Amino acid sequence: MRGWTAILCFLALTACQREQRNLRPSPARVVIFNDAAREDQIQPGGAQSMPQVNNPDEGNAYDVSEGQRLFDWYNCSGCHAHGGGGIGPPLIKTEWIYGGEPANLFDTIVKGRPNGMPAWGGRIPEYQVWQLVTFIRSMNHEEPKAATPARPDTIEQSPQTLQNKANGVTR
Amino acid sequence: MTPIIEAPGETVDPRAGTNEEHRKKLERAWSRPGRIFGFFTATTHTAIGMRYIITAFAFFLAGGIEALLMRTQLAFSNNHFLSADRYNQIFTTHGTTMMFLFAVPMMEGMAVYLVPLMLGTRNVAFPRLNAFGYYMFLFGGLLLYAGVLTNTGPDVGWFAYPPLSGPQYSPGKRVDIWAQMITFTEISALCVATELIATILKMRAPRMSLNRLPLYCWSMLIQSFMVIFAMPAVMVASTIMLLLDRTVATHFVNPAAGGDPLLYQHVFWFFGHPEVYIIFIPALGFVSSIVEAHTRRGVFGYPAMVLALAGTAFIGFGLWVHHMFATGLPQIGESFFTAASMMIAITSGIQIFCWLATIWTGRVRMHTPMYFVLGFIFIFVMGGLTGVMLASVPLDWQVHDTFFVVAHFHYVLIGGAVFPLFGAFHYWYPKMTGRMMNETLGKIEFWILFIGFNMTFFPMHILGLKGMTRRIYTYPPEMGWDNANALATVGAYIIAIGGILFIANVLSSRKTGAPAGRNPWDAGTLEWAADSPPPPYNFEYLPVAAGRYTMWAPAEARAVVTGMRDDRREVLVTSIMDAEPQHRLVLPGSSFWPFLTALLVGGGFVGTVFGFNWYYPTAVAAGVGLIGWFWPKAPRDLRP
Amino acid sequence: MIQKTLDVSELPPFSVSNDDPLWWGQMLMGVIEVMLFAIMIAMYFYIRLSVDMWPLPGDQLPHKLLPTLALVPLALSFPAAWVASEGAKQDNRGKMLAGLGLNLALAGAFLAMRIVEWHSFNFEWKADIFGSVTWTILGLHTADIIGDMGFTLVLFVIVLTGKYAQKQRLGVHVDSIVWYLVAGAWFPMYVVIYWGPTLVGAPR
Amino acid sequence: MSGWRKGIPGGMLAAGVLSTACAGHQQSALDSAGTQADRIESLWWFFLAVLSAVFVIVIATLLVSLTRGHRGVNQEPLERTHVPSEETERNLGRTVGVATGVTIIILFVLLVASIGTGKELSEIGGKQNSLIVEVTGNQWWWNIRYLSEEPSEILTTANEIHIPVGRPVMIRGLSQDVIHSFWVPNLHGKRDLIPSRVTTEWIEADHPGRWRGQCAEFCGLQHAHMALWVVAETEPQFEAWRHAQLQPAAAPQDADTQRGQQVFLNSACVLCHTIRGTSAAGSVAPDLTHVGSRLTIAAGTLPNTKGNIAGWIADPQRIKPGNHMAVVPVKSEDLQPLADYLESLK
Repeated sequence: MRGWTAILCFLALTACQREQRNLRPSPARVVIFNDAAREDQIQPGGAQSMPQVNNPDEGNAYDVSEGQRLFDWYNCSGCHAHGGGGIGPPLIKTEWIYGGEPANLFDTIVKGRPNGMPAWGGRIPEYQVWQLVTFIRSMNHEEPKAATPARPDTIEQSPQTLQNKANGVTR
Repeated sequence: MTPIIEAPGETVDPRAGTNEEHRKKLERAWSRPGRIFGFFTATTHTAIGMRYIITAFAFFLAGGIEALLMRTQLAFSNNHFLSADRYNQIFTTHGTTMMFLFAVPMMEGMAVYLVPLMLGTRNVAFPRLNAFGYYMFLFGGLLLYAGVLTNTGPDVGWFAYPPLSGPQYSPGKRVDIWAQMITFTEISALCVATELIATILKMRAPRMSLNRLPLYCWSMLIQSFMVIFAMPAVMVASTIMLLLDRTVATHFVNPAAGGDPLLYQHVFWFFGHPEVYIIFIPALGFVSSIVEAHTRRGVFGYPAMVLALAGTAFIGFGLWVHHMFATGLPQIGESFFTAASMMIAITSGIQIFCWLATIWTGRVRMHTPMYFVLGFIFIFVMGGLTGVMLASVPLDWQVHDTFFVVAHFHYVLIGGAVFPLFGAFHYWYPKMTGRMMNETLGKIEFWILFIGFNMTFFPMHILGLKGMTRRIYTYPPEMGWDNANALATVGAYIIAIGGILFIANVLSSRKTGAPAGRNPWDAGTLEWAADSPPPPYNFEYLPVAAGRYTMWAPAEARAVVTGMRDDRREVLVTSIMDAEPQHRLVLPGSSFWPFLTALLVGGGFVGTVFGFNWYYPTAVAAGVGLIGWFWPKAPRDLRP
Repeated sequence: MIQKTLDVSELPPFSVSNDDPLWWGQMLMGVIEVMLFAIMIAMYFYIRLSVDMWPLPGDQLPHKLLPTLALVPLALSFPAAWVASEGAKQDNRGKMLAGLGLNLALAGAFLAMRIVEWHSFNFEWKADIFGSVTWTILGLHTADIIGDMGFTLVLFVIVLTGKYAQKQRLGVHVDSIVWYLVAGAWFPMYVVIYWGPTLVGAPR
Repeated sequence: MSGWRKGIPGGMLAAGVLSTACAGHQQSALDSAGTQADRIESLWWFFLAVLSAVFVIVIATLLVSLTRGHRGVNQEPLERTHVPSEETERNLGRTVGVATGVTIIILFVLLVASIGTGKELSEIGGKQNSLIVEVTGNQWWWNIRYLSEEPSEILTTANEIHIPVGRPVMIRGLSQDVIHSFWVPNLHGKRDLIPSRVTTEWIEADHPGRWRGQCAEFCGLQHAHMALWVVAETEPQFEAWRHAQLQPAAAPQDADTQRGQQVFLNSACVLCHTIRGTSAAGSVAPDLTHVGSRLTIAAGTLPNTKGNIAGWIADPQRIKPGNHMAVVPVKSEDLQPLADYLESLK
């Protein structure tokens, strides 16, 4: 009997962050933490210390997939395409204008940025912002592979294939 | 033709020494090493078969608990006993468990145990493959339940239709675990099918020509061929289409890139429909065996029975589309599949008629196994008739994916497979343990199960017609479904009581049951010639078949095989049609490699849930395991 | 008591032939493989018929030259496998070694040509359904070829070291059966993959 | 209404339990209200009658065979040899042969009946004057569009289909995400809605009424809460409804609903929902232009009352956990005006 209890405890511990599904997100509230991320940290003068803000959805498969849906629903792809960029800057990259940490991305979505990025704070709930942040990070392989869907149900081809097709050549 | 002669003296085979010495030598040759390490080296079919049976029964209990949870949730409208997410995981796990971890492995396990005994041989043709198959099944089941207990249980139904099960709509590893669990159980089923076919075709007792093969062995032969043709399809569906889409972004089920969700359905049901017959054809074999022993005559119409079995298997591959009538296929195709689906009623009908004819002219003894057979006929005929309704396209449009279908397939699968299985447990229990089960308790079990079953599932027919769809976790009160659901839930608990009584009977009879002796039912087939329970070598002298029912043949017509060596694991290989002895065959002994290989391959497969690259080390590990498995220990010359 | 007996002590304790249950087992494993490929081919045509253009826009048909040339070593490997299996039946070590060795070399050549050929594809398996189904069929078959080559290699080593007896000879015999099925299955798949798009529907 | 239904003695088999489950006829295959469902129901009673008879005969034979006592049939020889006499076997063979023949005939009759009904069903519809309704399955609601040659006549609504009695309606099935199945049992059988495919089905109500339908293919978390209503009306009523639905949303009439509109337009609602006549033009959630006129909200989950609307907005994830309606930050004092406004959108 003790053996079984031990096994069950062990299994409960291994019930990992990736598989949790929070279907009742905390009541809708919007927190714009003003100092969470600063634009000037990538400006001359170097980064200032910033309060540590953790992404509550880090590594969670359900939130990545919700973020993917919201990215479409809120028409983020209208400007950013499927991460490749268009009117807005591409989201698959290594260089971020306003910082690529979860807190920076959260700040960017909530406050908006010059040249067209609208402020979503106060319009969409905080938990959805985090889901979007998580999805955007997953596009850059910054979320665990096991939590990231291999592909969406759309035509999405790798840059290499697109290039091959465009050139019409055979390697 | 090897002639049958009379033994020269007192002992059957002077070369073997006295019977006592002979038994001792056989015992030494066929026993596995003791203790814990030795446990994992077992390769005798009785040991492996018993493990299959016990493991599959444990999964049956798990599936039963899931069923009770579901029934509790559905007992009345707007119930909040289970959340939607939990309910979806539970019904998927219930279906998956019952199909892949209970029904098929249980049938395989019974066959692994019984077929070599019925054929009068000492083991299956590939004993180590047999052990490997068992461990793969066990690991697959553990993988699924590890997922369930860590909130990673699959939640897309046991059929896992894409796009719902695809990468976009099923985040996390829930579906991957399901898909890879299928691979485990498929490998296990294919191992058993392969070795059963080879055993039945090549290792029958001398003179057991094909037209003397017991009907149960026929049913397993046919079922094994079905496994071989059907299981690759589900591997294509789950392991290739679904898992590759989910892990390496192929587009098999992605409609936007030319893939087709309906293609998955076609491939899945090309497996899924024969799967039903894979479960239920062995049960027909149980029924024939029980009916023969309890009417004290051979089943009427043996050739018709065999042809009907084969026909069922053949037609079974031609009617998968009746699971897809609602997808809007061309009408002409639908008519064809309606006709094919109805044809299956002809072959099933023939078997029912033959059993009725057997009972009509036999001398019926009403023991518990016979009760279960009669219950089977009652329930299965009703399930078959609702099946005829489902074959009709217009009716199917109304009742498809409703509780009517739930009722139908529980009538067919519980009535058609579980009732015969319980009959078979009662029937072969004395062979497996050496003791009889309690008859009174057995009959009480039967009545409780029978009443509980009908109480649970009959109302579901009406619920389905009244519009209750499948796989819903709750329903509003104004639908008028409350009463029938409440009745079904009560019935489910009654079934549970029956199950508990059965377990109590099994456990208590092991100690208190009356000693059975070799042939307590006075049955005709060869498994009753072995001791109860059978020693690891089954028979001290391999029997020679004397007609379809050797045990009913007069003593002067029976014979045994002599000249087999008893210091190594020898069996006899006979010809396919007439079972003339061709050569002796030395089977491998106990081995740790099947377990080790299964561990390596299984571990690798678990890895592939998380990434495709795990296939490479898995392949290497499988290679290492197989080389170790087959590497010659010493240059063995097989002297005669 | 008088007991009737059937004496089998004169029968041999092994048989390197199609009478052995192992031959049946391998044959059935082969049937499973062939069934898998048959379903893949059925899938290929199902998908082909459900789209207007094949291959899908942007994809180029695989070149036919190299895979066609690769059929030559593959076809030659059949007699090699046959020599090995005859050698096994006759207990002729030289014949077994020659057959197995030749089989390995030819299969290796075939495999090398196939891997070279992969570099000429302009489509990935994650490009679209054409890429997915083509790569999957090739991948599955390649896995089978490699698997059986491993099997053959192990037997070759066993026969070379002389650590073999009837069981291993039987292994050589059934290895040939597996090879016939695995290599033979390639021919219809070759037609489907390389000629199918040209023969069925308009070529582009 | 079918003649068969009256001809069969109460559906012998079903009678007992039917009585316990007789409430609720608004979603039932046994209470047909349309031409198609009627045909299927007739076929059903025919099958039930024939197959019930078969069942009774088989079980009766089984019981008789058990009670025969097995006296007449060469008891002693059977005991000794386990083989009945040849004559017995011959007679049995003949009986089994006849039974098999009868089975084949019965199945053939059923097959013909089934295919005949299928053919009839495929021939109904396609008539002049028909209506085309496009139903798009979404996780977990139905988008409804009435198609028309005239772009101005195209009408969008959700989770509720109004149809004129006696006019054939083509349901054009699409799916936005996973496979769903459109099923209104009182009118017709089900038809799957499959992404990247178009499926069609004809329905035709033969009397006015309201029937419930439900998604019949498992489509994920809230599959249980994906219902819709079909309202069959007389032609004039239907035309009036259609005309009203084509209008843009009613402007708010009082301060309270005006405030509600402001709340709606200034919150996340507009990202997903459309209210024609306002700036709200989201396209991924149900069109709310005339939400107040519908019978239910949240795809048949709740009756359409002001309280339910407010409760739904305040915490949709409690009512339908996991659904795609965001938990939108609405201040508690704004909730009542918002619900008032939505309710006013008749």
